[in-house]
Amino acid sequence: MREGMFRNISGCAISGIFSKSGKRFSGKSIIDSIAVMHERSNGLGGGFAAYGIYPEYKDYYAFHIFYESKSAKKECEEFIEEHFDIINLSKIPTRKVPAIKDEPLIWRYFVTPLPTKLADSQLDDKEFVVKCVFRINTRIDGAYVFSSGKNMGVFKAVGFPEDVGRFYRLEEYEGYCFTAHGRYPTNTPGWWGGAHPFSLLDYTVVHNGEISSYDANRRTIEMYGYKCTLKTDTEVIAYIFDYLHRKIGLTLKEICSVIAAPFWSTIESKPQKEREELEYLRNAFASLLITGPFSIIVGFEGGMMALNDRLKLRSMVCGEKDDMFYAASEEAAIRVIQNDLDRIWSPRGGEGVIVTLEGGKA
Amino acid sequence: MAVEYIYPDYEIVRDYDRCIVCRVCERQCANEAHEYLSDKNKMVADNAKCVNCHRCVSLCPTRALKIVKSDHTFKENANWTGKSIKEIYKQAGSGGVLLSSMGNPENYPVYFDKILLNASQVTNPSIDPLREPMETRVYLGAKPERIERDEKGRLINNLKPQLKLSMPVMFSAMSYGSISYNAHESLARAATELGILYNTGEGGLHEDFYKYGKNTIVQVASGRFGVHKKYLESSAAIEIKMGQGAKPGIGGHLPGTKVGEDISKTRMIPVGTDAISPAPHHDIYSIEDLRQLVYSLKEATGYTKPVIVKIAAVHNVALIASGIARSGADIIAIDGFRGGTGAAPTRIRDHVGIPIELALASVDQRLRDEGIRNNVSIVVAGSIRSSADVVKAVALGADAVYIGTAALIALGCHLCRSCHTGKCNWGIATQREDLVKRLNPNLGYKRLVNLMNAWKHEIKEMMGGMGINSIESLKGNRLMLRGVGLNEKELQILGIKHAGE
Amino acid sequence: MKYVIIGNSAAAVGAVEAIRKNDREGRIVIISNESYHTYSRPLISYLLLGKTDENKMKYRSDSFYSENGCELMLNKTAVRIDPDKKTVLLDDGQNVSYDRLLIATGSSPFVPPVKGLEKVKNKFTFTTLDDAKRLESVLEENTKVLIVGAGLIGLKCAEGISRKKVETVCIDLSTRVLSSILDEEGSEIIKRHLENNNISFFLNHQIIELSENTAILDDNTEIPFDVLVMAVGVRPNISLLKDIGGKTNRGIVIDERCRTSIPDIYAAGDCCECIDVSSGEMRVMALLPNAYMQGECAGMNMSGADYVFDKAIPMNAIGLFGKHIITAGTYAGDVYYEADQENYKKLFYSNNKLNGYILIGNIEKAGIYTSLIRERTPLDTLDFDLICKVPGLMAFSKEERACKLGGIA
Amino acid sequence: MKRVYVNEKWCLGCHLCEYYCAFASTNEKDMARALKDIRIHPRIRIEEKDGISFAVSCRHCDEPLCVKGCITGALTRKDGIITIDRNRCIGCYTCILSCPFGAVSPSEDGAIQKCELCIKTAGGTPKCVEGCPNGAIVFEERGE
Repeated sequence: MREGMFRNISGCAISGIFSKSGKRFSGKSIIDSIAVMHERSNGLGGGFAAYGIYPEYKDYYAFHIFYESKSAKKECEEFIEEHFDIINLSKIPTRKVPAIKDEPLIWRYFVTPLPTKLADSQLDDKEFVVKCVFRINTRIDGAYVFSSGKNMGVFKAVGFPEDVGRFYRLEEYEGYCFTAHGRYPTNTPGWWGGAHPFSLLDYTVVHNGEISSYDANRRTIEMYGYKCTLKTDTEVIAYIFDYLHRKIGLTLKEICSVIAAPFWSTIESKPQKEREELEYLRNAFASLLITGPFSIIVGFEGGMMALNDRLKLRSMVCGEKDDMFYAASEEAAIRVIQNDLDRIWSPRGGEGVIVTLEGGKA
Repeated sequence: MAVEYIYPDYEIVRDYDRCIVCRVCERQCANEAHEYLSDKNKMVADNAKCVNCHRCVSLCPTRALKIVKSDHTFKENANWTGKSIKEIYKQAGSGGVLLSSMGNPENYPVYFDKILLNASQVTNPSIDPLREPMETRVYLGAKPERIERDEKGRLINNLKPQLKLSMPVMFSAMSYGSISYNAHESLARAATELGILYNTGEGGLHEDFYKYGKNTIVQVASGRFGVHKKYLESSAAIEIKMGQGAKPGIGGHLPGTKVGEDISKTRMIPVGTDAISPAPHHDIYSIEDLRQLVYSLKEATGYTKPVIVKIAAVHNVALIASGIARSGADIIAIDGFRGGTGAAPTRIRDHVGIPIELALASVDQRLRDEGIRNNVSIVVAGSIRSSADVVKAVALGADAVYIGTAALIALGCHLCRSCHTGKCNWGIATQREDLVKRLNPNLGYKRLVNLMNAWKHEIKEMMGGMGINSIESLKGNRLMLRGVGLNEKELQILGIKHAGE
Repeated sequence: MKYVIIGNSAAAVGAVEAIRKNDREGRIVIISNESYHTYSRPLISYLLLGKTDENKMKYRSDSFYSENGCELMLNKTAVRIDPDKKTVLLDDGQNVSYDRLLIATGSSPFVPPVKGLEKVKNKFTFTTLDDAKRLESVLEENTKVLIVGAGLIGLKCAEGISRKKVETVCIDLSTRVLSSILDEEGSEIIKRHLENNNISFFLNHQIIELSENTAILDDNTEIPFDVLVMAVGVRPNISLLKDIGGKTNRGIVIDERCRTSIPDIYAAGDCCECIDVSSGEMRVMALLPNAYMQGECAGMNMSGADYVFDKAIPMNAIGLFGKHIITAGTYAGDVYYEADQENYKKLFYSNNKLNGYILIGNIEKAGIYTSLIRERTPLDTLDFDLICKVPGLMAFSKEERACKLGGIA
Repeated sequence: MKRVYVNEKWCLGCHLCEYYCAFASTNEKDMARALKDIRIHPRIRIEEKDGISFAVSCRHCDEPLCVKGCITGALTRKDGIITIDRNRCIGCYTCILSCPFGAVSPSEDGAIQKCELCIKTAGGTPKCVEGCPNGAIVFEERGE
């Protein structure tokens, strides 16, 4: 049994740090933060997303890929070469950590779509990348692309998150945003690809919770060409974000009004314009409403969003200090890295807290 | 001929110790099964006239009556059942097609009864509907493929006409003619109070009920009875009836005896004439023709109302539905083979069509596979008997359900399946004035409202148990379902796992 | 405000109850020449019959006066009214002042002058509780009672005393019994019924001379008796008003607000006469229901309301030895007639109106006929053929029924 | 005040109101035992003719002629409900003479009988209303 063969249900810890000024900082803080919530994980998965870490390759898609075998690697690389110009490839640097075992081959590629292939596909380059990622993940046995955005990367493994961080030498990276996840799956396949964050392009999702709308959401999002290979809530949420943000063009705030839509009674109490808009969003994208407990931190190029389900059935705290923004499952996970906060609060259910870089992209 | 004598199916049992000779049974039986013997000051009954509608049983103030199934029996066996034998006697006598009412009674699988629901434990909290909001509102109609914004970047409402329902249940098509004025009024008023919709069926709309238009679906069927501009305009939505679950491939027939003044006016046919709906629409011989009618109706109403296309669940229903989803229809209604009817040829009712559960599952999946599920809403009908059936249907992928028989039962129908006689003792499937008045809509509509509110409570309970607080998160959420006692193929079609998996 | 009521029967009670609807404060003084709590006069025959007792005869509960704040002056007779000073002089010499005065003095039995009447030792009238008590005290089994008058009072008396197994003979100048409320055929039915109950009649006769125990009739028939009851009729007590120049005929004349011709003096009950709407004529209608309703009307107007009672008609409900008679209105016009062994019905109508009716035996739903008379209902607004046969609401229009039964105005 | 209202549109002429009324005035728990082999004398009566039927019972008038005319004071109106003190009633039938609805009737024991809204027998919920299968008889407050 491995992830993707059945639906995986889990509880978790999440944390995120964001510098609004775009100032890059070391990955050490996010490890410290997630480590505090050790008890929320059970060693069966941890991971990080880091933004702004590849400034020298910021125009190229950074593919992070797990290989279970050399033959898988060979097959995959052939596919990549067929569709992309590979600017750089290397093993992702790791260090030996006793708690992290059975690691697959972990490779990184900086790529850009081959212009001829892209033109032939009649797709924009992002959609082209998405199609290729799905192709690898569904067709090439033993290969799994777990990160595919620009100037960002996902680092994940089976293990406690702090061990995973050390394993990937995360403290050696500098970025303007990090998110982290410690996993407590209630059934345990223990596959590296199943750890969080889940990502597609530059969208990453770390998630604590279990969404009861899962299959409704999954069957809907699959209609739009997404393949839910992992059968995890997080994967579905990531795809929904990608769909609504990138494909449909909703703003993050509007997305919050879809996936954590206000109750009808709340909508009806709003002024007419707002009411109509909320009603429209809820109706038009009804099947993308996510119910059940969740707290998520979504990372994307130039921004981060923290969101709770509309009943706030999972904990989540946000904090601010100067240009730094923090979000975590527990207050302690913020305090451990910044005790002197300007503000700390618990966002209401369904109320997305969105932070973006001042002046746009990094 | 002696062979034509068939022993009555039911026997009226009277407890003479309890009978106070109030004669209510006698007054209330339109079949005249009860008789008062004045010389003996005693009530007697003629079992042959009894249709087992329970009117007398229900009204007997001393509970002196009961109806039992006759234990009189043929020398039947598993092959030659009493029913088969009797039907042959009847047909050998009459030379005619056998007629029946209400839904398919035969022992085919009821898939709803082989599907179980999930509930949350530990990893995900169940939600208490008494403490937390629990939403059952649904909108029916096509959803947009893309958003549009105005010059200021604000979202533009580009939704096609939608139907707003407070819960995913509507009253299905039952024509004025097949059911009574008071039954229609009950349905119309209940729909209005509940914030759902009822359906006129193919018999037009009585002018008195135009005021319930916001909660009315008007039907356009092959007979086109009572279809005119005002009829279309008075509605919230228009339904093209292509087929009916109880009698796929068959038209309708309202006997002239039921076509009185009011019905004649409403249907726009002469008093006393038979109202015959042809089997097909004579202007629809292909999917293109359907598309033309869909757009004709939209054109006629200024594109302000959703158009529903109702079909019977038949073998290649998924394919048909796919065609309809591309025809411009906003909603597809699928009627399973257990759906009710005022009258249908027995063989058709009992042997044609497929179960709604399978039809729904395959249509929903097919439309998703084709990426057009959001083009249309799916409404299913054909024996939704309880809130659990509603929840299962929604989880299989339905946007809403239609209930017909359940609504009639709420109004007093006792499923005696004698609608075709026109002597409904409960004032539902009759046009006889003295019988029609037995259904007081002031009580009838309240019973419908009660039933729906009860179901709504139950739906909320079940949703809450699953950790879902809004019905849209239940729609198509097949992981919430598990099959029991189903084979691989059935599970595959239903798109659900077996219990224990 | 001080209200003074002379009289203590139905009209007085009606007035008190009405006054208290409008005025909880004003003083109410009731002057009665009897010694009793208000009682129902028509019940005296039932008292003799044993169907009621002195306690149950009380027309209102024991707490009636206290609950309604009434000052009761028993055993006092009003002698004279001074309308200028607005006082009433009593027989004991005291003056009772009033702001509004109601004369509810009722009526007194009329005793015709008969030669030798003074010789009769056991002679009675039959209108008051004291009358009944005195009469009862002299009755024994086989006592011969001669009742003069075969009207309501006489016959009810006959029924009342029948319990004592007395021998009753009834004599009347009229050719018929109950001549004031029945037609000939009706009278005959009742007469036969009474005779079957051992009452003997000498009709179309009068007494020309009395001795202590014998009456001699105009045909020289001698009728022995032990007890003589004079029940010829009653006369309204009008003198209080007549004496001060108020307008009177047979009774005190009142208008539809129960006002007399003298300011602040009202009158109600058996002492009055007013319009009988069934005939349009002024009449004395000495009936308890009318008395109450006139009293009520007077009380309402005395206490400041504007209230009209203009629906008085003659009407009677009477039972004699198990036979019930209900009659109302005036017996004039065309006749609907129906009769069998047990029952007798006559309806009198003209000019699209029901004027009166007589029911004997089956009296069910008689009130529906009464209302047609009272309300002067145009008969063409209902199914008159049907209502003649069966009194009921079925004869009215659907709309009228919806109004009556559905509270839909 | 709450009154019994009758809507002939919904009256089926089933006469159940009469039986429930008759039952209410007995002290039996079981209608069969109460009314078996008995000719009932209900306080509510159906009038019917040519397919029209309706029940008639005391309207509890605001200006009750029966109470005003009652020679014994046995009929009284309290809190809007007109009741009969059968102990005081001597059966003179003046109320039958007075009632414009024909809603007062003689009874077997000589006293009159009329609807008292079941306040003495069934705790004030009129049994005719409960027994009416079609809502033709209702007990409710209506603006008048």
